[in-house]
Amino acid sequence: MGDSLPLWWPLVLACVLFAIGVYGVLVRRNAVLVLMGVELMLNAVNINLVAFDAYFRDVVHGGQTLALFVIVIAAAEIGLALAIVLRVFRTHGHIEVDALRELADRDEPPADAGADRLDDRAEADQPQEAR
Amino acid sequence: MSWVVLLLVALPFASAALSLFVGHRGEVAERGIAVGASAIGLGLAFVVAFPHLGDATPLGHVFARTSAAGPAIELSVYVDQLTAAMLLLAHTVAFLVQVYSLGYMAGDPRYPSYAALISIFTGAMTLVVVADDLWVLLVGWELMGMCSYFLISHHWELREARAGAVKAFLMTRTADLGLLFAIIVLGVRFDTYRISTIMGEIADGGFGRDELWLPALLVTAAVIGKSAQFPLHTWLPDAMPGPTPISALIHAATMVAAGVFLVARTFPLYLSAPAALTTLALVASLTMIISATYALFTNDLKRVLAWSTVSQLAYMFGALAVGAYAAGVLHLLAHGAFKALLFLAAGSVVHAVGTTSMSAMGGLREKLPDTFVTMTVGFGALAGVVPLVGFFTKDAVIGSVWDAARHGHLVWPWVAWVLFASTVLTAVLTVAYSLRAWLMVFLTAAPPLAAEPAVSEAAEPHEAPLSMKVPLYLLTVPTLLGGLVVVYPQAVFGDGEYHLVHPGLAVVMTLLVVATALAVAWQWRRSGGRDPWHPFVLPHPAVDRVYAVGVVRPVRWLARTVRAGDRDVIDRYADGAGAATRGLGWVLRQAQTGNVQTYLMVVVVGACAIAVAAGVAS
Amino acid sequence: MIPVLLNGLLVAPAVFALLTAVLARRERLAVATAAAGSLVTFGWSVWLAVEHDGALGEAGSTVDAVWLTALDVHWALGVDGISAPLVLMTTLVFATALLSLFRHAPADAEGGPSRTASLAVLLLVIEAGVLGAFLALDMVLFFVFFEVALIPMWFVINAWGDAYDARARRRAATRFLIFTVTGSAVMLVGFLVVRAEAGTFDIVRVASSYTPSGATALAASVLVALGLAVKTPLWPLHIWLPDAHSKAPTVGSVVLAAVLLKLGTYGFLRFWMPVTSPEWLLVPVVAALAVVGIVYAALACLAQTDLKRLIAYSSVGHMGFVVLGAATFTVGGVQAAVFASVAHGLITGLLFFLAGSIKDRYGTTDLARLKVLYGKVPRLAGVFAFAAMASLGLPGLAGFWGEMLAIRAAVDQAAALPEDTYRWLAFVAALGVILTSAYFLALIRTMLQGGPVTPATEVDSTVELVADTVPAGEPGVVDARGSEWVTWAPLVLLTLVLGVAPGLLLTPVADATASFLVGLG
Amino acid sequence: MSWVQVIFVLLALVAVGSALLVVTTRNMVHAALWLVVTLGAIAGVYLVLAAEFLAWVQVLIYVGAVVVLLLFALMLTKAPTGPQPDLDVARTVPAAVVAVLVGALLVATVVAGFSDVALDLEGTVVGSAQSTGATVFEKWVLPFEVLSVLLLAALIGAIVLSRGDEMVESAETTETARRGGR
Repeated sequence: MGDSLPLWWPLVLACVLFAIGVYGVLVRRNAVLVLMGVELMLNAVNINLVAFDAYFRDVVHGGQTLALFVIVIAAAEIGLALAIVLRVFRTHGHIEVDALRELADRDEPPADAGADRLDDRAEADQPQEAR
Repeated sequence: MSWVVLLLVALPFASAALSLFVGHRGEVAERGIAVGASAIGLGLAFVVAFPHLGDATPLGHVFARTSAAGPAIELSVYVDQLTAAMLLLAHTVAFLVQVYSLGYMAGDPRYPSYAALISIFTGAMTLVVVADDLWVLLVGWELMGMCSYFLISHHWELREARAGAVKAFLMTRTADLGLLFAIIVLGVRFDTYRISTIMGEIADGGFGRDELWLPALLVTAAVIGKSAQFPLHTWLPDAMPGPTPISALIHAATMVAAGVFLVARTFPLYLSAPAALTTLALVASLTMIISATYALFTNDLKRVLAWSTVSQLAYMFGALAVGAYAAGVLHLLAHGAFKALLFLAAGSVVHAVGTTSMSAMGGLREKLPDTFVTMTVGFGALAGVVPLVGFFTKDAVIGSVWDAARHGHLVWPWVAWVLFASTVLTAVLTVAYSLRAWLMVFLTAAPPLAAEPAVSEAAEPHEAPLSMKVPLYLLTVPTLLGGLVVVYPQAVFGDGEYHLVHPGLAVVMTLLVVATALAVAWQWRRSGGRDPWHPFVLPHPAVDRVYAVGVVRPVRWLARTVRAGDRDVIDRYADGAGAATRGLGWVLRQAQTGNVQTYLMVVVVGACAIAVAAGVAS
Repeated sequence: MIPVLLNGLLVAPAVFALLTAVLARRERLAVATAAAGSLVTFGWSVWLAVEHDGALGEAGSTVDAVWLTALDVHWALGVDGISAPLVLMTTLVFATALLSLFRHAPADAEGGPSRTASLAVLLLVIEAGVLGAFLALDMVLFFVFFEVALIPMWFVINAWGDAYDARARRRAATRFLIFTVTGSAVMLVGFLVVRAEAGTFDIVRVASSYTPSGATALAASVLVALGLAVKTPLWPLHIWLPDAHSKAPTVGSVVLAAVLLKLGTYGFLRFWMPVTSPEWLLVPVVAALAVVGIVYAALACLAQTDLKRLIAYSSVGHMGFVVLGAATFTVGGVQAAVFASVAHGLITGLLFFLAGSIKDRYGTTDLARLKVLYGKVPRLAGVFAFAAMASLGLPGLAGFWGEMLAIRAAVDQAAALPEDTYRWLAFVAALGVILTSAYFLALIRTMLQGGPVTPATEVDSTVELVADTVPAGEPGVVDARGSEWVTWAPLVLLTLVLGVAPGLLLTPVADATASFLVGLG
Repeated sequence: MSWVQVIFVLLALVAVGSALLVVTTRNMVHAALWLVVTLGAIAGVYLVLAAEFLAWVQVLIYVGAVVVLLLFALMLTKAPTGPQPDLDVARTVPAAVVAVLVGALLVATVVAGFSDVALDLEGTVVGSAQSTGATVFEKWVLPFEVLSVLLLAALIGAIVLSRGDEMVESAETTETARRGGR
């Protein structure tokens, strides 16, 4: 058979790596470790791209070029993510993902804050209207 | 001529508008407009009325029609003998009241609105008597209620005035619903609202006995309210806190007289509906005795007169109920004259003494000579003393009832007998209360000054100004001479047979009057010149308690319930809808924990689920 | 000519709204522009009313252009005897409302668009929406204009409402918006079902050729009635009204009561009656709800402690008469409904203006604190008494005819309707008239006359007060001003004119009804 | 089993094993280092699959830059170097189940779709620097340029994010100064 291997081998490798990446993203508390999981998933996708590029013998090398782009985007993403992580660390003193819950939808704080602000405005309006 | 009638209707309203807008400019303007306009009105009333008294064909004219669905509503007038007589009465009394008010209301800051309301009152009464369309009649009818409301509460500083005004308006307006539904029923039945047409059709026959009982009874309901008959008789005495000239206007010429007028106007309808006649007769018998009894025992001069009005109105209804049209109408006219006289004289007394309580009066014969003379004539007419007008008309009424009891066919004989007994008894009572009031006001020794709180500034009761005396003397003229009309009724009603004079009965009645008078005078002497039956006091009419318990209290309770219900029940479903939405939102929000990893897990599971579902489906 | 007039009547307020918005930084000028715009619109509507000749559906008397091809929605406008009185009443009320704003406008504000000018802009937008709804002959177009009129009202209540109770006015505004928008959404669904049944959104064609029958048509009618019942409002959907009316600014209350409620009643006449068969049980049910509303509102008024809430509840009762008229399915009923709508617009507008004037002077509409206005501000109180009399249905004033004719129509209802039920309804409605009198009299007694002036006058009540016992006016509180008379006078005059000459309104309505709803008796 | 297959299997085992260590190790720095191994093994896989240029880019950018950045991040956030007991959330088992499910689903799909297809590496064009460069700059110029803009945006974004506070504060002070001056 020469230099050949079943196509599903690299594909299965990609799938397994992807699943591992998912696991990493889901269980890791530290944001940087979560990012590592994301990198694993991205790489799994790249393996897929390259494998199919070779399989189709693509003359324009779509798979490889796309993989190249993915790597670039991943680099950009990691840069931004690093910036975010640093900022979170500066404001919160930690980067534990499951403790960052400011966006949780809870009752009191947002509703009341909004109402108070409106009330202030109304009171500010009063003299003008009572005139 | 029909345009003169329209002018006669419009003039009071125009003068009212004028006094409201320019009345505040100065005394001359406000007084001039009010008196001048009513004088012109009186002149016009003469112009309209005299050609239509006696043998004259009625005048009917339609000015405008509304093409409503169903029968048209028309602005139309109809002037016959009844209308002419009523016009004369209303405008005469209105003019005299305006003149009288010059003196009585002198210095009142609210004179312009007062004069304007009197004008509107007159205009509304004119509208009622000339209207040939039931809706237009209803307009005038209810406008009078409004005017009486505002005039009774002219002194709105008094709690009694406020309460009495509201009571008057609500009671009459409730009863007015009867007229409203009567109009609707008649409109459906006859396909027109023109009174002359409807009455003509009924008079022509073709309707079975009691076929029209419903509209007749509905009209009766309205009349009972407007003319303060039992069980709605309590508003009229409670309307006494109003200025006294207004009482004269209401009692003599406009408001309550309109009830009698309406029965007379729709007389063919009544003649075809014995059920309504019987009701009217029984209501009248009951009312006249009750109210005469109250008049006998009350201590307030104006309330005596008010109760006497109620009982005299019942007389008129009694006459009409047995079919004695002329007797009823003549008594209305006569009563208009002497009751206006009595009220204006009472106003003069009140003006001088400063109170309406009879126990605070006495010995006014020397102090108020003019008032004494005129009021004596008035009381005489009320009691039925021989040459005065009251004697003739009352005799005509009692005689008609007597005739009907013996061989009448409109109502059952027992009803007529009950009515007859009531009229005789009431005649006796009338003599008694008239004499008592007269004695207490003029002949009893004057009470010590200390008992009169309100006269402290005006040291001595004094006679009224000229503007108040002149109307009094003018009103004695018809009171003295009005009996001639009863002797010769053709002058008013045109040719026909009128059995109005009953000589035998008249003698019996006169003897009764004399006997009663002697009895009262004896009792008065015995009690030392004070109130002849001092210790007796009648309680307030029980009907009012029934209304308070049966109507006012449940309505108040219902109102509170409704208010609470709106807040606690109906509001709840609105709030409940909001709360339900919010609750659902709360449930869904529980998923938003803020933990991105949970979100991601859900996303992954969801994506897998969708993928599996897609695979299974394909 | 008519099409130009029709379109122009919608364009005029919109253009002036834009102008006012542009000028908003110079308050006096802006408000003057808005007032001028409202007067122009009023004049324009008078022109339109004079020019139109009664019947819809004739070529040249309506505007009809395809607006949304895919949905078969037309830009269809027209005016006839049913809508013309309402259009005139609307433009008049808006003109008085904007003129009354002029009084509040101080000199040019420092920087930023002025609040009063913004209010004027919103009012003009509402006016355009209301006029559009009255002129629309396409169901979807009606819905669109209906919404255009509703949304700005939320801003008016929320931003300019009761200055003393911000939370309550926000609640009132939101409740108003949610109720009415939900209602109009339901109504739109109803219209879509009607479209499926009748094949067109054109109400003139629906009225002339569609005979509703079957469950789907009934469902459509119920949905439309439900949507309109919220706006009218019909008991028990009235709950938004007292809050909204009492918390809105004076002009807002006036516009809400006098004009916006008429969208509901007009909808009943124009868009509900043609899609409804009088044989359905729905019709007596609607009539019964209307009558319940009459009595209920009157009872609620008896127990109110706030002037504006009381007037607001009285609107519920008056609207009950209008709906009762419509639910009789007679020409007389439609006449009564239109007349009562117009009369209510004039009278309740006047009442709210007066309540606003009272609030300006005393800073409250709490009846426990308003006493003896007869003595303090006699002319204002006099006009108020007049308006109260008109509202309780005094004959000779506009309030009388609509309600009496509604009762008459209920006694003499369409042949397909249950006779006995309607007789009873007429009787109960008449009792409502008495209760209405009762609460207005109670109001006059407590607010205008009532309260002990000085203890002395109440002690010896048998004394007739002939002398001058009028309490002196309070310092700083002036009686009716000239600018206020300008606002009140047209309403007072029209109330009188319509009361004396109801034929002015009844005749054209009867003609238009006969040609619009062919089957009515 | 040919050499290629043997090499691939070995590389795959290394990649999977080290990836598992990346997500399970208790030491954060070790995780980063195991990531290096994984990425390196994947670069090897690229080589096997005839993507030569891509393999070098993988080594350069991923192993060289990204992992270094991650290490920087760990250090800047004062990550402890020793083993940590609480690196994972409490609910590891559900997460593992989900991950296994995802993996099983993907593997099942892939195997079902491509189990009988062979990848012939004999005559493929190797993705050398030359050929890849020619492709990128002839066929993929536009995406390439767009990508460069993206990079620029990411660069600026990272700068803004990392020193956001100072910028906001300085803006506020200038504003106050302006108002005070007026």
